[in-house]
Amino acid sequence: ENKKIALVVKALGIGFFEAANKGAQEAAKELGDVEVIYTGPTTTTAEGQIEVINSLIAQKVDAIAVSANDTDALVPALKKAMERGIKVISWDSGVAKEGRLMHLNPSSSPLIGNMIIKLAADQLPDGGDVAVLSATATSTNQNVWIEEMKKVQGNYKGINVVATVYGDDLADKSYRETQGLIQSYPNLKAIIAPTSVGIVAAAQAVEDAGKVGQINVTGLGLPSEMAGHVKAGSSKSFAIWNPIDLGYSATMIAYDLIGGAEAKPGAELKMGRMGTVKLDDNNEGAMADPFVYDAKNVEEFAKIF
Amino acid sequence: MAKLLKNREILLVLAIIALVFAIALRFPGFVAPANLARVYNDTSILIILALGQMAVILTRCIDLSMAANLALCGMVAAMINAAFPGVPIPLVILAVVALGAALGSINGLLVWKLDIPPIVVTLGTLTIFRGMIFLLTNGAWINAHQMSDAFKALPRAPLIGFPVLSWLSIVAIAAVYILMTRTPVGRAFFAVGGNPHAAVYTGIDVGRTRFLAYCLSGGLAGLAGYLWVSRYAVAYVDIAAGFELDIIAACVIGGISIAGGIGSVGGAVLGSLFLGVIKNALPVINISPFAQLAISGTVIIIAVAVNARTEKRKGRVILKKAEAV
Amino acid sequence: MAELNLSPRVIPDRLQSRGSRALKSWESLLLVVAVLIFAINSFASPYFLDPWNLSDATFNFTEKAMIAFAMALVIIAGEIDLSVASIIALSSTAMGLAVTMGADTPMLVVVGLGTGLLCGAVNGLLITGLGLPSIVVTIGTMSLFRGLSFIILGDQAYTGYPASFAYFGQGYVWWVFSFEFALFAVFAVIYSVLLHKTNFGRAVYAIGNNQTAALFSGVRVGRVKFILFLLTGLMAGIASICLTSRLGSTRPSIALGVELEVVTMVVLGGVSILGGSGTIPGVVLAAFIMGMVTFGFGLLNVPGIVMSIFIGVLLISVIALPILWARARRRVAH
Amino acid sequence: MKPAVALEGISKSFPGVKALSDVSLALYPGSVTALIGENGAGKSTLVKILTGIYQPDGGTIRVDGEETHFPTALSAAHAGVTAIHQETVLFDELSVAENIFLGHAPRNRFGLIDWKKLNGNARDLLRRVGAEIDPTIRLRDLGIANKHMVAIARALSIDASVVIMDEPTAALSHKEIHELYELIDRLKADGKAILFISHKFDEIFRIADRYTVFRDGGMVGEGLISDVTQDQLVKMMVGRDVGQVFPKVDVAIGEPVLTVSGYRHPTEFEDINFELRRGEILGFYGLIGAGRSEFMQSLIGITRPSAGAIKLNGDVLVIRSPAEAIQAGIVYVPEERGRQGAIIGLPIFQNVTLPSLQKTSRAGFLKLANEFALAREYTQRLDLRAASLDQDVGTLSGGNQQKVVIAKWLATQPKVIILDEPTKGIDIGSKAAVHAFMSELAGQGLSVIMVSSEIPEIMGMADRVIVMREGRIAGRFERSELTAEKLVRAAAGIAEAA
Ligand SMILES: Nc1ncnc2c1ncn2[C@@H]1O[C@H](COP(=O)(O)OP(=O)(O)OP(=O)(O)O)[C@@H](O)[C@H]1O
Ligand SMILES: Nc1ncnc2c1ncn2[C@@H]1O[C@H](COP(=O)(O)OP(=O)(O)OP(=O)(O)O)[C@@H](O)[C@H]1O
Ligand SMILES: [Mg+2]
Ligand SMILES: [Mg+2]
Repeated sequence: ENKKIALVVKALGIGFFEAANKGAQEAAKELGDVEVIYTGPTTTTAEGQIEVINSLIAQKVDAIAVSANDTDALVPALKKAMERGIKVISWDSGVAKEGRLMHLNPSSSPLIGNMIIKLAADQLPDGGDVAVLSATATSTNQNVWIEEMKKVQGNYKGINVVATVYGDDLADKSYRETQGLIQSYPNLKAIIAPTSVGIVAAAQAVEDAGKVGQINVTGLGLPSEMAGHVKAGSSKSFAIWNPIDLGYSATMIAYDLIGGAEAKPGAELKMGRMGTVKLDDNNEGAMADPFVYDAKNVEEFAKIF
Repeated sequence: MAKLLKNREILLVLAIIALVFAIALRFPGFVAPANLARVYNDTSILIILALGQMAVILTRCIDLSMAANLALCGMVAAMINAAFPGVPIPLVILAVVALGAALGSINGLLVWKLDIPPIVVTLGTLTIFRGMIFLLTNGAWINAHQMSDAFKALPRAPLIGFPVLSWLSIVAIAAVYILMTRTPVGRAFFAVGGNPHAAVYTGIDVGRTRFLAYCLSGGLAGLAGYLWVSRYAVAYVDIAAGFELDIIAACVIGGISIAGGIGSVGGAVLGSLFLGVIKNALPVINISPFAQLAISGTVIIIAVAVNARTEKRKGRVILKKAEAV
Repeated sequence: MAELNLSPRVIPDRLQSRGSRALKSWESLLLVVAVLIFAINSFASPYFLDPWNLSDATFNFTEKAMIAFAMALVIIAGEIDLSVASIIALSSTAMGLAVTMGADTPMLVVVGLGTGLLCGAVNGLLITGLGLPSIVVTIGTMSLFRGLSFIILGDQAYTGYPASFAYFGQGYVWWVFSFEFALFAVFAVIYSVLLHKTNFGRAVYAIGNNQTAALFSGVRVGRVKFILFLLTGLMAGIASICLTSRLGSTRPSIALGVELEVVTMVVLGGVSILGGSGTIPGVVLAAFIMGMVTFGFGLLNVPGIVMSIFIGVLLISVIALPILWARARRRVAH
Repeated sequence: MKPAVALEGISKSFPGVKALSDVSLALYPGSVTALIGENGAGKSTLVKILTGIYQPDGGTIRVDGEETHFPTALSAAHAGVTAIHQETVLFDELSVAENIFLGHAPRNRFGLIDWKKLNGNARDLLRRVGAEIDPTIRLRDLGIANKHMVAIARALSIDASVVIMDEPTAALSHKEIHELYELIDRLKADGKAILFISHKFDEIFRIADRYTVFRDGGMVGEGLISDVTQDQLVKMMVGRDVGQVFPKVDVAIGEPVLTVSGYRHPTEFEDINFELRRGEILGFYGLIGAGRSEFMQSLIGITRPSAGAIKLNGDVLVIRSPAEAIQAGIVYVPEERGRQGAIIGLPIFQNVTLPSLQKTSRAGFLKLANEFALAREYTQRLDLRAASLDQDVGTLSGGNQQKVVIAKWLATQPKVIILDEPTKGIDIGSKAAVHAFMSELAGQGLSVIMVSSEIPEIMGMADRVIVMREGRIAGRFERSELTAEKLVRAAAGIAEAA
């Protein structure tokens, strides 16, 4: 009998999650007795994810690995799943502690927070104004990263964060918000967009405004979506962890838990070729460092994800 | 000029001017001609869509599927371009305009031949069109690097000082204006919405007129689909999600009566510009992003209230004495 | 008198018996559809016919259906309320705010219902007081109400609802019957009686068919409409309590897009979007149909958007088929 | 003589009704044919078939001897058939000129509408029908009579050989009616074939050359007007003798019931004072647009007066809504049946009981048996023709709808009833029934206000008459001193001949 592991994503059709699914399928093949159910709502809403989770509970899957649209709202549904014997973990975007056995961070939030501001600062030896273009005001991970970024801001002399705006992960809104930033801050030197939708829109807006070379767009993005903008020069570099590895690792951890491993502070869970993850006091663990892409390597990765 | 614009429209023009100057007080750069041109350019797509919605609303119908139609056509345009980068862009545009009109004609046919209420039809096709994008692509995105440079460049290309996008919307305004004021079909839109019963007696085919209005709104949505996708250089299932409400709001602010029969091209354009100015201004005058939604809601409510006031029947005056006053 | 009415004609009360009319009604068509979907679901997935699974599935529609009952009345009266989802958000935000100020569960219920009623009153005043078209007003308040919760909450979330508050969205009355489902059933009965058995319900139909004539006939049109918007506000408040309790947290984006699903449910239930006709049993059936479709597709892991295509097609075809059928029959008859 | 249009064996059914069965009708150039029949006899249905709005189930239409079909209103117009319909079917939001030319507007050489020419042509046409209206103003700014003149101008904007008029004078007053007669004479002289539908016999005998009578969807007689008398026509129409149309009985008039003093409104009316006594029928006469309906509606709380007081049986009353008026025992039967009276979409019995639900229900819950009983009683007394009480009022003919509307307010058992044009558009048999009922009610002590623009009705039924002109009372007459001339003079504001 195959073990059923559900990979629940924020929304179907997002390149990042499609890549994670690739990794999950790779893990399933490697494990042999696992069937991965790749599912999620069509729009990034908590209610949509709850409906999906309810139908997974009904199907009596063995494990659910979820990237949550809302930290808290999924908790009751996931608790119910755990009561019915389903192993629940979160990955990428976490749920509150009561709603899962463990959470797999793609990387550690402090590392990411530091990375995004460092990417901007590296291009600005003399400092200057930078602005943040985030996703929705409610997305968990962006908010944590921005918080972490602000903690280490002091380490980068002359870097001045002038604004944080929200593009809601909508291309047109992000575009317009970027236009607004360019307007309001004539001395803007960099835009940090820690979201794969936002960074693309921001780069496009910078190109359309004729500001290539003056404003550098950086943050977190997918190589395939950013390759064109790196080539156009609107983005010098950006970072992302490898989503394939993330999907792979989440599946492996879920399998380990089904097999009887226990998720408790200090425990080490197996992640196949990615090694192991060590859980902290919050039952959270980090997979790996974010990886930086620039003109030298982006083309190569654009073919993969 | 005064003859061209009705009372309500003059009011709107004044409101827009006041708004622009209020913004300029906090951010002087906003009134720079280049910036105003940019705001217009940013509003062009909304204007094109509002023109189509206006025609539909005039016939006492509504098209909730416009944004979904836009998304589907935009996706198809992107797919054509990604698969056959060699196809000339005007041909791509022609194809999606035709596709949009065809999708609009589905709405039109259901309303015409089966007499299903428009709001139900377009509520249904709204989900169906979006779903079709998902079925076409399996949810995958089409990104900038998959589109040809020519595809992305067209709306931005400058032409006598303005981007082609702006010019396209100006052409659309002129064409729809002539259609509405100088052709029998355009007048039929007003007649059908003003009094569908009487339209039958006048020899106007009510269903067919509505069908044509839906074809127009569909075709314009198709055009907007290409423009949207090429401008933002990305296509996915959810582009312009919820935009149908902006389009309707623009029409309502522009004084187009939701009950049909009353409205004008000027109103649709001004209503769109009003929304466009607000949308563009909020980020630059540093209003909390969280307040934007509440502000646009309030604006819509004020706009209908004001419109209702100016539309309010003066009342038939019977007393001779009162007439003189 | 007598000599004038030489041949007073006796007009029968009814030509068709109530039974034969019920048989030809929309509701019986929906019932057939519902039974079909139930049968197909039972075949398609081994997990469908499980009491607990079916019970879980009811959460797909109970909250929306409760709003749909009030919405049905609003639509029958010829109006519409598109702001219900935003009222849910604002009520939920108000409850979250109350929690931070130390409110207990009964207080939270009062706050949730109160906010709903208040929003309903705002809609009602704008629509009946100023005489504005409801579709536009509620598009406006839809942005306004949700916008207010964004202003209050920003990027924060309210959590930390008291444990006893969880009962409304997660509690069970008896065996597999959840509190929400029981509430749904009770409201189904209340609204059926209100619409079909009372003077108020008759007034709603009269307004929907001819508002001016209803006014001349002594129907207090403004008051009835105002009450209807209060009711949708109240039901949205109740739905908000259930949903907030079920999620255990509040964010301003809660219940996004629910208004279209509610309207779809009402229309699928046979309520004429133009006003003047429709029944509550129809809406109840439509709620079950939509819930079962969502759940059935979910069990097969079909993406939500495919379900919405299905609902879209269902919506149009359920309305179109009887029309086509009648046409075909007329053609045969000729 | 060859008919301009001939209908042969035309049939038309609606679900549950056979509106026309095997009727034939011929219209001759230069001649006016009157089409008469009870409400629901099928007259308007025939008009709609002749103008391409309805398709007949069977039968043929011949124009100038050639068989034709009219699939749309446009094709009938092209074949030279034009009509003034029973309802004014125009567009409030469009200009007068466009209303006249919609669908056949003059175009320039690019195929675009030529507005200048359009306005010019409209001005000429309006002058021809004798209406001084600026063609560029919006239709909604016109009074009801002028709107009807626009409808007439529209009918004449099509160069037609056949002109149909379905109750054209129902919405017109004295002056316009005379202009219309002259217009018909001119059309006749031009060789047009005219079909004229009316319930008013004086009109028919004034202008018609031939007549055709319909009963229950079939043709029961035709011939030359000069060969028949009114009584013969009525008998053909109704199938029996009608008796008196104005069965006025003398009732002992009692004490004042309703006292209105100092009623005024900033723009609609002022200085309205009168008393209404028990058992009295008080007529309100005036030209259309004199402000009678506006004033009556302010009595029941539709519009708010700016000053004035009402006393009912000596007690001061404040009425803010029709509901309060009904509760107090004052009811108003409105003139616009379609908009204010009938609730199309609801069955007959629910229409009748709507204002009386308090009485038929218990604690706010409906009691259907009571409703049917009440509806049955009142509809039978008014001789309603319907298949069942559960039938949608929308499927009734205009006249029968009017009966349902009257029944609706009578069923509330009021103290004062205001009837606004109660017999507008209803046939002579029904008229007699309504009048008889009115008399009977007065006899039982009810007080009646009857607003009417028909002089015979006012003279036949009223105990006292108040004439209104331009929002003011322009004359008061006792029954004994009533003459048609006095009424017309007061209403038009022409000084009494010295
Ligand atoms: N659209 C319709 N649907 C159903 N029945 C109709 C329709 N139109 C007319 N009828 C029915 O057809 C019959 C003839 O109606 P029609 O309007 O022709 O009468 P009419 O002679 O013009 O009466 P009136 O003097 O009241 O205007 C009536 O019984 C009426 O109820
Ligand atoms: N300009 C107009 N626009 C719309 N409706 C009008 C207009 N003029 C008259 N009417 C209609 O005619 C009715 C006339 O009512 P009003 O009180 O002014 O006059 P009246 O003396 O009652 O004349 P009538 O013989 O028409 O009843 C109004 O209720 C309205 O329905
Ligand atoms: Mg008629
Ligand atoms: Mg009147």
